[in-house]
Amino acid sequence: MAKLNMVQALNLALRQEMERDERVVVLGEDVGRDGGVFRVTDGLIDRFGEARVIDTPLAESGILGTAIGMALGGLRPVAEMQFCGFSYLMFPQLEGHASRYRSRTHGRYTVPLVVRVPYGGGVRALEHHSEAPETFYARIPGVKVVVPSGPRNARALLVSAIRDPDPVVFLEPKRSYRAFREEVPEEEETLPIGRAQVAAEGTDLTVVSWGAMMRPALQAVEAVRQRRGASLEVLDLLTLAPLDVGTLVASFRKTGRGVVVHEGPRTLGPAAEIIARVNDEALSFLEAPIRRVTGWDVVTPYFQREEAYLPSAERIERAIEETLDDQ
Amino acid sequence: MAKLNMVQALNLALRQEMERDERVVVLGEDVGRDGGVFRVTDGLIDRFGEARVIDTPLAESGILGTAIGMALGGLRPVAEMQFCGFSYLMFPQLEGHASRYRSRTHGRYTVPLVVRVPYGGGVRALEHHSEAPETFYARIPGVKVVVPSGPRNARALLVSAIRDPDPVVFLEPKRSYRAFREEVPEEEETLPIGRAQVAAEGTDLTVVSWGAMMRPALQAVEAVRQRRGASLEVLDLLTLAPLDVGTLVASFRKTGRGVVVHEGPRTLGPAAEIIARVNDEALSFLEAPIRRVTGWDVVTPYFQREEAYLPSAERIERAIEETLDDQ
Amino acid sequence: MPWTPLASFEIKKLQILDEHGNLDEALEPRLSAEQLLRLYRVMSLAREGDQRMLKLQRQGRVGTFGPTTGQEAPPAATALAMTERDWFVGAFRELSGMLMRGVPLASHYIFHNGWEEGNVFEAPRTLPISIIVGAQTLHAVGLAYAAKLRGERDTAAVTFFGDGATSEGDFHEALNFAGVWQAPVVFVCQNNQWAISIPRRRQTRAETLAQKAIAHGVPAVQVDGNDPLAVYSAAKEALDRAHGGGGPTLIEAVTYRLMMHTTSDDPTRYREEAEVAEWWKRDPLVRFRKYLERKGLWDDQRQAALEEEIRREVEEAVRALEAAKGFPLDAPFEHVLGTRHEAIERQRAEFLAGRGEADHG
Amino acid sequence: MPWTPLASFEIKKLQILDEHGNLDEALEPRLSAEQLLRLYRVMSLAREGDQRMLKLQRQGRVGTFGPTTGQEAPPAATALAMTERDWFVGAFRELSGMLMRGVPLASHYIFHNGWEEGNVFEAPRTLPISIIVGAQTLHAVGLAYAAKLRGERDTAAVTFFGDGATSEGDFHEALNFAGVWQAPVVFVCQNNQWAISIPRRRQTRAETLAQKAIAHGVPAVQVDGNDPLAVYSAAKEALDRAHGGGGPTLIEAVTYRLMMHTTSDDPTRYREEAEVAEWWKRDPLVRFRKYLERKGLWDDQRQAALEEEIRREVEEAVRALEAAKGFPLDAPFEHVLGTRHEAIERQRAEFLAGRGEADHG
Ligand SMILES: Cc1ncc(C[n+]2csc(CCOP(=O)(O)OP(=O)(O)O)c2C)c(N)n1
Ligand SMILES: Cc1ncc(C[n+]2csc(CCOP(=O)(O)OP(=O)(O)O)c2C)c(N)n1
Ligand SMILES: [Mg+2]
Ligand SMILES: [Mg+2]
Repeated sequence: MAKLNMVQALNLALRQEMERDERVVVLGEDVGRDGGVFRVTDGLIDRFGEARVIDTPLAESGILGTAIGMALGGLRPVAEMQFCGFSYLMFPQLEGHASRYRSRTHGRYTVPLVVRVPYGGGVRALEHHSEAPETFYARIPGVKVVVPSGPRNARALLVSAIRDPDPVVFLEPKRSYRAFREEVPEEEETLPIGRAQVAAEGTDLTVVSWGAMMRPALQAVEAVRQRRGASLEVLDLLTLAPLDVGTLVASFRKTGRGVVVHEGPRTLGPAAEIIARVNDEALSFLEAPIRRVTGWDVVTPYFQREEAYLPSAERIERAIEETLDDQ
Repeated sequence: MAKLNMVQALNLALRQEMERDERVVVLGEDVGRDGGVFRVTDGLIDRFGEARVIDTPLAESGILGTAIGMALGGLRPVAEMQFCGFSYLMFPQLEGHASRYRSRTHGRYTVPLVVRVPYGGGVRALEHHSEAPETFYARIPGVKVVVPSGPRNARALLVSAIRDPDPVVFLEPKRSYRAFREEVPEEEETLPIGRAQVAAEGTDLTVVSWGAMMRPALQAVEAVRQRRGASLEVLDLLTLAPLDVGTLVASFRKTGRGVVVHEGPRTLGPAAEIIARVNDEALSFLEAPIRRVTGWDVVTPYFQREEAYLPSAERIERAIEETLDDQ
Repeated sequence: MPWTPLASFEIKKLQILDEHGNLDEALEPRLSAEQLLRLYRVMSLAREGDQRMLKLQRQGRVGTFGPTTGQEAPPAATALAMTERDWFVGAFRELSGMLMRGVPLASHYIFHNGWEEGNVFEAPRTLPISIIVGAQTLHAVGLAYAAKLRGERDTAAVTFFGDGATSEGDFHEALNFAGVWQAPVVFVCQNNQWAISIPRRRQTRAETLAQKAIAHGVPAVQVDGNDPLAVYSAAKEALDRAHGGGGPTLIEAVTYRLMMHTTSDDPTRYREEAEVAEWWKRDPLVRFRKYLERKGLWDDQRQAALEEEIRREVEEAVRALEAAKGFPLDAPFEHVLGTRHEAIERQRAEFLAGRGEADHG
Repeated sequence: MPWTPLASFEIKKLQILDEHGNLDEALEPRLSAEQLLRLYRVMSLAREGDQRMLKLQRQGRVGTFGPTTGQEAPPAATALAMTERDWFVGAFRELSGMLMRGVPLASHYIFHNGWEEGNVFEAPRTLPISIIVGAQTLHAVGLAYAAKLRGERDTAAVTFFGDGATSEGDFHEALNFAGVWQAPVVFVCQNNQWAISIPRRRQTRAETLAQKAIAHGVPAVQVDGNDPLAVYSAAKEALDRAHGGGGPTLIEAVTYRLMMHTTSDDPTRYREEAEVAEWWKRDPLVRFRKYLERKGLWDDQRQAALEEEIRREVEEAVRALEAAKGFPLDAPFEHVLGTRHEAIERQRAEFLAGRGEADHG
């Protein structure tokens, strides 16, 4: 098994799926000759040609809108938005059409496509390059939202997303692109969309996170575990829509305490929905308010202030401690 | 005092603000000669001329993008999106610029504007005409979201929104446009943005809603009150962003039980954030899970199925009863 | 050398059959009698189906809709030039074209009566009505790209939209992608002079809508949209070019919306009756009937027979509309995703339980 | 009559000073020595400030940025033609124009070092850098509309954007609104041949970018963007038209991005060094210097003095950059809304408390 970083793992998934299924095409700004600004599509154009690895004009609505047409026409497009902050330009096509052809025609026409979106902070980028837009996409019925947290699950989830019959927004935590490597098998691997993973089992408190925040979350968990021997459960959501309510609720019923960690603003972030689901089905098990360690309700600051604003292992640690200490 | 419906009340607000402040301009599709497809801008063009009541080309991003420029240039634009389902086309301009000029320039440039959006279901309309997009807008830091529930508060809130220094998304529940009339004084009235109203006081349970859902909510409350003499508090949020957390939390601390009602899908709807705020600050007061009476996590159905999918007084009633009965 | 001419462009207009029925024989397309009669029949059915629907709407038997009366030629004549392998990607004012493609009139009624079931029809490669102005043009470009990639030389995508749609960014992105990709797309603009209350001249400063294609290096032509022969010829030429690998074309079909924008609209607020009356004189049906008569293909008797036939067909559609009810209420849960998920299924159960109780209570 | 020519269009190109320094005297704009020297000085400062910034970036002293080397003429010469009453609405490759407007080089550095504080400068009616490609063009149209409504005849809005931006829907919506409103806007496209890795010919099938204005009934011209005199003349003419109530103009300035797209980019992946070398020969600074020399306004001595002066100015900007730190961490809470709200203030308090603890712990 090769040790790959997330960029390489995603590239592997694309390459293998394009080899396996000639309906798979890749399109977006600079995905061809340049190999994508993060190099996720590196080398694909040489292997599969310009017709299947499409350098598009600079227009995000155009990219998703034509990808919808390609999907209706029997292809399996994988579109790239160059950065999260520009992905909103494709929102109307996603909400208005990609998410609706199936329901509009009761399944006669469907739109199996993937929109890859590098997202989140931590790479000292310009304005609009560091947003965490999970809510905007997870709130659209008819759309699936997937967020890998490491090279291996990134590869497996991207394969599943490409084969999925529905439009999938695939959020790639860009801070994790090259942060670490994992063994990724050359042989095919998939992971089910709509299922969370228990990254660590525990009984005292549940930490829920996904994407790039999994690493500080796990660090914080380790620190608290060492310091006070607490038994901490950690969930890696992997899919934000549809939510794996079963796994979430089961964990909170067991632990009765929790911390949810995400980068985007607190108001209407995914943590709110998680808390609401626990309220629905496990309120009587709760021993303390679930804490939210999230971005703040401010415009994403430029990079000098970014680290101060992103959830850190320290903030998570503190929230875990406070939640454990709550009477 | 004249008895006005909401359309007339909004028209009064626009007329008076345009008279009072020549910086106020109205723009959008069909807002001029036609007076808007709902007639909210009726007669304004005759009074204020084509230069201040602007029939634009058919382009929503263009409407908001130019409104941003007008606001930067010292005007106070009130833009109309013809229907909620088309408002997403202005989302990138709202998220990327209207919400950000202030923070981007630390207040040197600001964007005081209003985007009026007729929203919600119940008028037997075509696809894309009945959505409830609160979350998408309330989730954007730097944007205020206001939702009136009746003619009088609609007029007062629209006046406040026009005078507000920030971009305000003003969601008009179109089902309430002509549903009922209220006394609306000719003299100026405003209402503070960011404050909820206690529509009825009570101690057993809190019902939270806004917009068109206030009426079935109040009906349901009345029915339950009559049937079992329960003391029910009702909050009309009026502003969805920034949320009036103080009023919300105070009410839940008092009642310990609640039902939140809204039209949009359940997942990541405003009810989730309300529940999360209660979790943050009033969890120990909660005697039962807060119930959500909301739209479902499906694509808004065409109008034959619409009534079955919208929260009804019966559904709200049942949720109140169940929540009161919860042990 | 300092002021160098770089590029020049011209937009031309095509008319073959004028409003008095005069024909330019040199340009007359070679259509068989069967094709001509089919075109006339479909346009007539669209007209009658549309007018009947207006009554249905006033009786509350269907919801809001946008009448197509007066605009029968561009969609129908274009669809006549298409094959089953071509994609039909319309907006919301292409009833005649959808009928030509084989969409049942009843489906149109059922759709406008608020049932998604009205979108489930067998007509080949024909997408349902698209409400968001301009958005569908991009889908056509994607469909065309897919066909080209797969080497389906017989397939093009034809997309329709209004004069107002040419102001939306999506329309320009579609033209531009089609130009760069040399995708087999035919863009048909139904310039009916109005976008609700906004007249054509306030929609854009451009003298023609055809010239919008110049921005994207795409050939374009304006045609008399009430002349079915001109529309057919332009569409056929554009389709031949597309099938032959020659890329996209924009056709601006100049026509007129004789009725209100939709049944919720009151056009007397913003336009003169005199203008409408002027356009009634250019009615495509009258003109085309004269043409058929001169060719010896038509007479009063056949007209009477056709009217009777159409009346029956429309009545049948109305009956189908009345019969179309009682569809499963929980279909939105069934079709929101292509895979089953617990969270959705539990909501469906909650929904159904609630309906059950509500029905009893 | 069946094939009627409806409209025709021509796009012309303007060049006054060619790459060898040859001048077309008939077209030479009447600029004072002071204006010409200011233009040369600003362009030289932009070049040196840009090159210095590349080093700063490699040292980690500023973040990612898009170098402007080679594109000094279009923004600077356009800004020279503007007055303080005109609005400057740029994208992100207009350093020379911002300097001409009076934006301190230090602000540019501070902005690119990740501080919003870099956007807080006194330069009149000059908006900060706009990253979302194409979006700012609409703001310019709104600004122009506001000026027109208020009867400010001396005010136009000038907006800049790249070749890639012409593919975005917003750009077309902006041109169209400006056309319909006859708003006083000058659209300046810096066609630098590349949008990251996408060459101009794959961005659009159109032969020129100027012709995109034809879609919207807006006059347009192409100019040699490395010829400051041509840019100035075209901009002046467009501004005069705008101020005179004549509406918008599109100027396509043909230039070249001599460096990488941004400091994160590796252009060797997608373009030939030979092409870049070819464009270095058309360096606007070299050409303009020759012109000044021939006019007797410049010589080696003055050049040496200017270089020294600029070196000092750049050093000062670097010092200001180094000094720009320790800004209040909670500024984002201060500036998210223009009114105070409990929910926000409580988060601010939570944020500050957390920082305090973190600093101690
Ligand atoms: C994106 C969008 N904005 C607004 C509307 C509301 N609307 C429906 S049709 C219409 C006018 C369309 O004009 P045009 O494109 O000329 O088509 P026509 O109705 O004349 O056939 C408008 C504004 C819409 N459906 N979609
Ligand atoms: C809407 C949007 N999409 C994508 C990007 C990422 N991006 C930044 S610059 C750029 C290319 C711009 O090309 P062009 O308009 O020619 O300007 P240039 O960079 O050449 O000056 C891209 C794709 C962006 N900033 N905004
Ligand atoms: Mg029209
Ligand atoms: Mg460029």
